[in-house]
Amino acid sequence: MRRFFSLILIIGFGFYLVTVIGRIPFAATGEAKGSVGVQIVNDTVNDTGAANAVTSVVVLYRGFDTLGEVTVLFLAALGMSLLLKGTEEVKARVFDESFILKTGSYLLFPFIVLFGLYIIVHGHLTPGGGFPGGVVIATAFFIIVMTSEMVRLRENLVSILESLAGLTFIALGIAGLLGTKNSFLANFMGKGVFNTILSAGIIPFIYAAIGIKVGSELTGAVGSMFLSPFGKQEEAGE
Amino acid sequence: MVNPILLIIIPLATAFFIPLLAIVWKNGSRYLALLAALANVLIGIKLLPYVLEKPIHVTIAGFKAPIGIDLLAGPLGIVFSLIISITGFLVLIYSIGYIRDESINKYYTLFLLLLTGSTGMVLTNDIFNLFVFFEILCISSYILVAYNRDEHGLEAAIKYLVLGSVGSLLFLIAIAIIYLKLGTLNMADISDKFDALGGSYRMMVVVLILSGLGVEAAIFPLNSWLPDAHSSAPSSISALLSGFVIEVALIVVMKLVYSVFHAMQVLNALAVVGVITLLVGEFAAFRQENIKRVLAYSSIGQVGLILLALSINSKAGISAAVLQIINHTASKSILFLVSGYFILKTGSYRYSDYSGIAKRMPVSSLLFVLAALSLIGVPPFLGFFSKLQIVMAAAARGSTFYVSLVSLVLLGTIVEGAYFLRIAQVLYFGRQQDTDSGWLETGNAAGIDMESVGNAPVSAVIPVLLLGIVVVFGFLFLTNLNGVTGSIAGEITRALSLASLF
Amino acid sequence: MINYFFLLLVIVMLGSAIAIIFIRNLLAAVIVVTVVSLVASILFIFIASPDVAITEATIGAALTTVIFVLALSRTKKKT
Amino acid sequence: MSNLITIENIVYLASFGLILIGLFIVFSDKNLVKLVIGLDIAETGVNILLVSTGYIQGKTAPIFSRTGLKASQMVDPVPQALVLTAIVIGFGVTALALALVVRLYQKTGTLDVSEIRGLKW
Repeated sequence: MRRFFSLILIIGFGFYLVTVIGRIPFAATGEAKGSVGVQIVNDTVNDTGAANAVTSVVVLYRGFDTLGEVTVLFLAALGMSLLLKGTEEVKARVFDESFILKTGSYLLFPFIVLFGLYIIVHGHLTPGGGFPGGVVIATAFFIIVMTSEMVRLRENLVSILESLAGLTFIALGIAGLLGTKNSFLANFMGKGVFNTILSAGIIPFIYAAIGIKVGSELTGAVGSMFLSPFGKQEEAGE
Repeated sequence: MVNPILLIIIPLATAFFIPLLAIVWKNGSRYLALLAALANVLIGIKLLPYVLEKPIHVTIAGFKAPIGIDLLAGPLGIVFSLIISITGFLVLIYSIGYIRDESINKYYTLFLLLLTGSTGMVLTNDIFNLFVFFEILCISSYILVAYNRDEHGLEAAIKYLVLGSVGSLLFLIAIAIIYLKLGTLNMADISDKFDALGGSYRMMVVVLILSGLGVEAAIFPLNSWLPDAHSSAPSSISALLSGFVIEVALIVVMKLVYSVFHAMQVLNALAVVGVITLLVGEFAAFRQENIKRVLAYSSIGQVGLILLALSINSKAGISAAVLQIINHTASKSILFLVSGYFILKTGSYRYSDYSGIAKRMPVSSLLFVLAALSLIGVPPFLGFFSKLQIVMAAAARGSTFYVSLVSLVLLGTIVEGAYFLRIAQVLYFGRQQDTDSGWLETGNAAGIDMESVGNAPVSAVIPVLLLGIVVVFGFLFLTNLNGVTGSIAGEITRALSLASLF
Repeated sequence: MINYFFLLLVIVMLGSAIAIIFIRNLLAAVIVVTVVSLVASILFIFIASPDVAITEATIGAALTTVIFVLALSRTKKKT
Repeated sequence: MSNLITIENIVYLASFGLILIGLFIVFSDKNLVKLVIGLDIAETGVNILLVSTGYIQGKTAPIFSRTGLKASQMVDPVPQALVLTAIVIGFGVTALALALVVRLYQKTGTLDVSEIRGLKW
């Protein structure tokens, strides 16, 4: 019964969506309406000095959204650790770790972190950047936590990193507010040589902060889903 | 002049800073959060005179309006961020004594992010940025609803989360249509180009945004989450959720409908929906026994009234609605904050268990009754004047449509009066033997020392008293208030345009 | 020609999404969601958005699956 | 027939299909985890729709690393930035929803919506 009504509701909604949006021919619009995107893609190299226009939009043109977005992740991680705290007694690992698995994960760890950092610092040159890079770094930690009993994530450490990265983001923004452009998040540094790592002013720095923040937030969020993520620290902490 | 962006940045940075502070000073977040809210109040007061003359337009990252994100701090933005930060500040004072469990740092972080999200929603002038702040607001309220981690709270939070997420999906679809057709996200720019859009697209955008934000604004068919969510959150949080979260969502929706989408054709439908919301809320409240559910349903009723007033399509109506929002914020916060201590002291949610509590908690009970009277609309409280203005604004339209809606509102008011007076009667004249049958001895989970049963602690009474002053003596400042609400009404009814920003 | 390949991908994606309605085993459903996300990330590459594709693949496909699987392992009946 | 199979139509098919299937799962399924899965699928659909708003046929990604590319050959970067935001927000909501579900499961021992009193909507 419930399925039947849902089906009717969904078909109705779908019909409405298709009849209205389905008529918009999108693949050739863009220029015709003089959208902000066209202006941005024309000006981005001059304005920001970043080779990747998506990055310049994410970090500068719409950097305020990105600040909100890392806040959402921050909230999710916080909420998860609040909700799941002390839910289950500390349990043994899901599987017994073998020597090879442990050593292998230790060997892999620095490379995965390095790869994550590479993705982050090249965010303004190539696809990628803070979000995927942060995920990669978080993954490195999960591999260690999953395979090795000795390593425990310290919840405090994760949240310190998270806070510091968030405050760095805001501090860079406020520096723009105090600078000559007098606008939050304005690019107050020089643009540098186009298409090199230290180009594009504050973009690499903000993206690094985003990367660290996203990485630590995801570590915290997924970590609190693990059976015994933070070990005994959890009972003592807070 | 202060940059209005600080209104968003200060609570956000404080929220990020709290985990660091917690390491060196465990309870420091209490006072830090208070400071942040106080700073917002001061900035808001300082900015108010400026924005009443001319809205402040702030660009972010130094890019001009349609390209980058911008904020528009008009009378609406600043007055609402003042409402948010003042309520937040007072509830933070209340929380000092009320929130005593071990995760207080998380509580204050979430609290500040709730303030950030709602302040951002009223200040931003970019529709996707609005979506981001909407998400911050929603997610922090989902978590706060489940803060007690009991079964009710978790159920309510899941229900709220599912409805809210579906709402934000619809909102995103609307943004996609807007960007697809207009190529811009700036509200003023959208407003300039919107009328050139085909009728079906316009209707769809308005419908999607109304139903997306309508979940948070508790408009009638979308408000089934509200009674559960508001009644299972900690009382201090219920005060915020009922006090300004719904109103912020509502006023932002109406701002979009009026000044960005110019969708006057939906206003009549919205007025009807408002009256239905009101009647549903008031009649459901009448049947409840749990005091927090009574208050939550009463909030639905009030939101219906505010929605009706906002849909009258005249400056007088909107101005009256804003006055009613101020009254509702103050009164409903008092009611929730006081009932929080009723519940804590008696360990019971049923208001019939509170018989004669007025002898034990005279100040709180008195303020509870005064706030209830103001919500009903008894003179000379603020609520009387706001309801009077709403009725007058509806009558001024002169059509039978509005007159009949207003008569239904009066019916709702009678019901409202009935259940509030019933509670007041229990508080003051409840049967004496109930006190002897030992309701005072019933335990409570919060670990309050039962020896100290008496009036609520000072930290709880001060904010309630301050809010009480607004409700009781608000009418003395009616002309000032009307000036402010009038300029908000002016801002909402005027169509935004990009040219006027520079 | 590329369009037909594209269409095939979308059919696979929608097919897996519809399959979720009927799958009772939650773990299987989660794996099928990963298929949806991965196909979506291939789609993103086709419509010239590598940034989104990378993010969708890492967050949408990988991390979401991890978190679903962990959640499922916490909601198993205690034996 | 073949003029129907354009990238445009296929993208619409994908996004509308996912949105509708996802919402159908949300409204009809009784299992809380599947409800969250439904939200996730619908979000993916909306993301595809949003990305497609910036797509212009025959143009490349807006990255200037390769020399010789001109701005006029590139697609609109703004929707891509929006979708990055939307994906991350979607992940946050999904993770939080799962945390709530896990916690509720530990309180009530069930994932079935109809067995949980307060969730019958």
